[in-house]
Amino acid sequence: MEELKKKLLAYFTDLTIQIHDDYRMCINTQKETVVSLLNYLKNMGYEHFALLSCIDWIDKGEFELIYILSAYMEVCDKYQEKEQGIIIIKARISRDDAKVISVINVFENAEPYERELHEMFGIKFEGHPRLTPLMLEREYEIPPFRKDFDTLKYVDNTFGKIPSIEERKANYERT
Amino acid sequence: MRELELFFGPQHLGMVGNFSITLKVEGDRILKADANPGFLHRGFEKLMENRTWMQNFPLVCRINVVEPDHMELIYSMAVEKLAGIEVPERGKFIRSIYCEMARVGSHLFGLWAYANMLGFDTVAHWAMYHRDLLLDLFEELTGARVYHIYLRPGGVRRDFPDGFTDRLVETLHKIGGKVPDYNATFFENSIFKKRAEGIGTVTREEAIRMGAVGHTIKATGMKYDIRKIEPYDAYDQVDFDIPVRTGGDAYSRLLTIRDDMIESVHMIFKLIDKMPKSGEVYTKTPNPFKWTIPEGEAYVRCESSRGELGLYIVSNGGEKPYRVHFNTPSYNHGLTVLEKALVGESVSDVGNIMISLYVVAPEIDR
Amino acid sequence: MKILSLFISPLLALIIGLLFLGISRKITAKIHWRCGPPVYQPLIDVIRSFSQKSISHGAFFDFGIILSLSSSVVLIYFLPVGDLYAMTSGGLIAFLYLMLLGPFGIALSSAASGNPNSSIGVSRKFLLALAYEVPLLLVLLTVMTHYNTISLVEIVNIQAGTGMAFSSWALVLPGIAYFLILPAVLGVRPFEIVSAPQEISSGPVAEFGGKHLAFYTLQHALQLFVGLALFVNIFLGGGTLFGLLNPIAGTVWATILGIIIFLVKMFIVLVIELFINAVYPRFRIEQAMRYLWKWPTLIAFVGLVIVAILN
Amino acid sequence: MDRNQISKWFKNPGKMANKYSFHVVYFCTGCGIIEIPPSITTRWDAERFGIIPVATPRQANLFLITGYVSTKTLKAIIRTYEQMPEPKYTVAFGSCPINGGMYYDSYNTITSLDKYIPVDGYIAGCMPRPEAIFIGVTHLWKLIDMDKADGYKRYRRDYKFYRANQEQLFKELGWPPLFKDASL
Repeated sequence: MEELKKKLLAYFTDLTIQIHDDYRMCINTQKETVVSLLNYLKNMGYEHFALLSCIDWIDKGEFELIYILSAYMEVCDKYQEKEQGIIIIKARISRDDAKVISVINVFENAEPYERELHEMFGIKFEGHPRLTPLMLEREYEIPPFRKDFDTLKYVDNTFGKIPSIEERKANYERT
Repeated sequence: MRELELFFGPQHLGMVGNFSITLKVEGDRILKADANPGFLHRGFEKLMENRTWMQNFPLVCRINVVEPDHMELIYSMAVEKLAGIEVPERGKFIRSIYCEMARVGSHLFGLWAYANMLGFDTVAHWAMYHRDLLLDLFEELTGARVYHIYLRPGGVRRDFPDGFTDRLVETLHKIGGKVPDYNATFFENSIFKKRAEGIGTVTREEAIRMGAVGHTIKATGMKYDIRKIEPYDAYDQVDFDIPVRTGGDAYSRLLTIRDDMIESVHMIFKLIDKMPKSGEVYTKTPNPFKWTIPEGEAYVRCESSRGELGLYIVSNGGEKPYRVHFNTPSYNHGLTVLEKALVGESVSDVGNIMISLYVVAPEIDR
Repeated sequence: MKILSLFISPLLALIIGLLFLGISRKITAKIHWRCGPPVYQPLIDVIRSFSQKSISHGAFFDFGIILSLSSSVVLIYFLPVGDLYAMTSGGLIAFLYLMLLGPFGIALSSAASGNPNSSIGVSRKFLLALAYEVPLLLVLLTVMTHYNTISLVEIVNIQAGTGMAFSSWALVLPGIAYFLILPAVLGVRPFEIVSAPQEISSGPVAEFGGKHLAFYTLQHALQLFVGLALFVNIFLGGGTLFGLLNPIAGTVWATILGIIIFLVKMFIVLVIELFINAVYPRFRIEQAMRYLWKWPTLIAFVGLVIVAILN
Repeated sequence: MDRNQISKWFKNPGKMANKYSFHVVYFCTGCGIIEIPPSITTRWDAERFGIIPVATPRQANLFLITGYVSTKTLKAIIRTYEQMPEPKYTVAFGSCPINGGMYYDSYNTITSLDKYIPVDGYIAGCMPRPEAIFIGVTHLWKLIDMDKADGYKRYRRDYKFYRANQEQLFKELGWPPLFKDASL
């Protein structure tokens, strides 16, 4: 892992890298670098794109994108036994203008993850062929996974406001 | 021949779970498949942000209905890692035995689903009956049939009851004694071979490209198993084999499942032999209502019966998680691999391929 | 006698068909290690379907299922059940044509319903019919050549002297061929392709509900009866058992006993079919066609050649 | 079958047949589905009560809703319910369809099902065990005997209110009303 760290620092300029004791490598980077960094790591044998996630740091007004990569064991034989760690790449983007370049050209299976994040956080992925809704069918004013979306209030306002059949009937007969 | 649009699911007998695929077919051939999940979306990850660390357990296990135990395991592992809790030795062994039991049960459920899909009622009924025998053991151990909530951060809820391991071994022998029958009627059945061989083939390159895990990649000959790569619990103390096949088609996947199940049973026997005879089974944790966990993040993974299961969790030092994100194996399999594997196949094989990829809908939707 | 049989034979076929459906569910349940429904369960299902409101999809939808049911009833008249028969003429040729009318009616209904699953099911049904008609025709041709008649009644009568068709060794090969295609004729696994519930939501009957479903169940029961009865008539000697009934021939008792023997034979064939049904999954349609055109056709053809040479 | 039952059969065969031949269409809406396979297979064998699953709603008369209902599924549930021929019965399964259960604050699952379609009975529990399912079925028999399982009649009678509720949730339903006189 130390070796990989040196290589990465030599190749990229704007990285801060920490290595944790359980073979996790944490890379903080800018959103512009992500695609080339992923490409580089993919060529280094980290071929398994495990997760694309997002954290809403509402206090700072930022979204943090998390890309997690790991290696398929047999593919990564060129590394020593202890080198099969997990790489966590973090990039922050502004919350108001949430735009980032899609990585599906590098990792094919990022496609549903990006669709989901687009739906749940309202992040726009540039270059994604189908940013159609994946899970949800209803439209929400605020994408539901953002921190300022209050689920309980939403439930009260939508499902709670619908009267039961008896109530509706009584109302109808009254008017 | 004209193109037809065919909706496979959500209400469909061949569908396991509430999932829908929109197929564009020409005659019997599939031109394009569009997975359409979300029928089971509950927004778990959002709900978990509103509940305390311990309150999340009932939610977590409902993510995968077929096999809730690995979900509990991964969440416990993540909390342990964030809070820095160690599991006692006997607790580790009990956890591993429990998870392997869950794996066998889950594979039997998968067998039911596959056999049922092909109209193989007899084998389907047998598999479900055998799974029920295991559920009885789970009930004795935890008090519930399906959602056990047996694991907790720092170990397990309670020790094995007296004579539990004997009953477990007896039940497993009973199920194992039926394996020749299963082989003769199901796995070696000539018509079944014809149905499953060469269907939904995923080559190794494709599997790697699409991020496949679990037996989808094991069926292409790669020994990719988190239990070996990153051993957790007691898995580094027993030796076991990872069954692989080289075909990459539905039949190889199914044989991998069968071998994995048999391997699990053997592993349970080994674990029982090696288990410390007495000792603590859990580490004490603070009062769950006031429990705060220090700031930090963790990515943990384990091998569920469907493949690599990951959990990314972030704590901001409060009583509740700040963000959780599950990386479930069905997500890749159901949305990326399935769409590619279906193209060019026959309509009658849709369920066949889907179940051989072991897609469980609630895992996708969460 | 004939006028009586005009009423009795369809009724008998219906009752026996439903009973066989019930028995097959019970036996299947026993194979699955479970208790199973009561044997009169299909009757309850039919009553329930009749009591439900049905949703029609137009005149063709109604007409198709009626056509299918009535053609099945007419089929029964051509089929001697022991001594019970309504028609002696026409025989096998008419029988073959009528056998196609049943699926045709269902197809008509399904086309009117406009469900894509139904249309797939119908196309499968005709492909499957196309596949098993070839060996079936060969087998029937062989039988007709061997006995020098096209009348089913006469075929049965000739067999009454020798006991069974299998006693004459020339008919062994056609018999085997017919037995191989019998699951396809009856529509049980491995040939349960047409109405595969897990694949195409019961296929042609996907839109059938209420009375339409009831008619379909009745038609299905009749089809089961016809499929089994044809095999018993041609190859197992119909309602005769090695000349056992010859001493009391012509009496009412002989007729009743003949019917019972006939039903027992049908039951045995049914049970064997159920065992096959229980241990095999479904074929894909092209696999089914390949299978049906290979082995049964080959065996039937060889049988035909042997019979032709002998004659 | 005792003598009492035989007289019932003669009096109203349709009702009795409906009782003893439940053709179930089940929606895999959530966790409940995991207990359906055990109850229809060897161990509990629902077929001895005449309960079998069917593939299409047209052939069914019992609708099992097995667990929480997300809004996307609710649309499909309403569609399926309207496709079933009358008489039809609905049984909801688990505590989630009653009041939302543990998903009371989820933005994507509805809280009570009987605002949108009539429900004849609930089987409580999370998950209900297979035994509970059979007890639920026997209760449904009693309700049918007493003519209290009248969900489909209520749906016909109060259709405009149900339709209004459905439209309030979905804005646009996308299919024409089942019965005439659908607007308030």
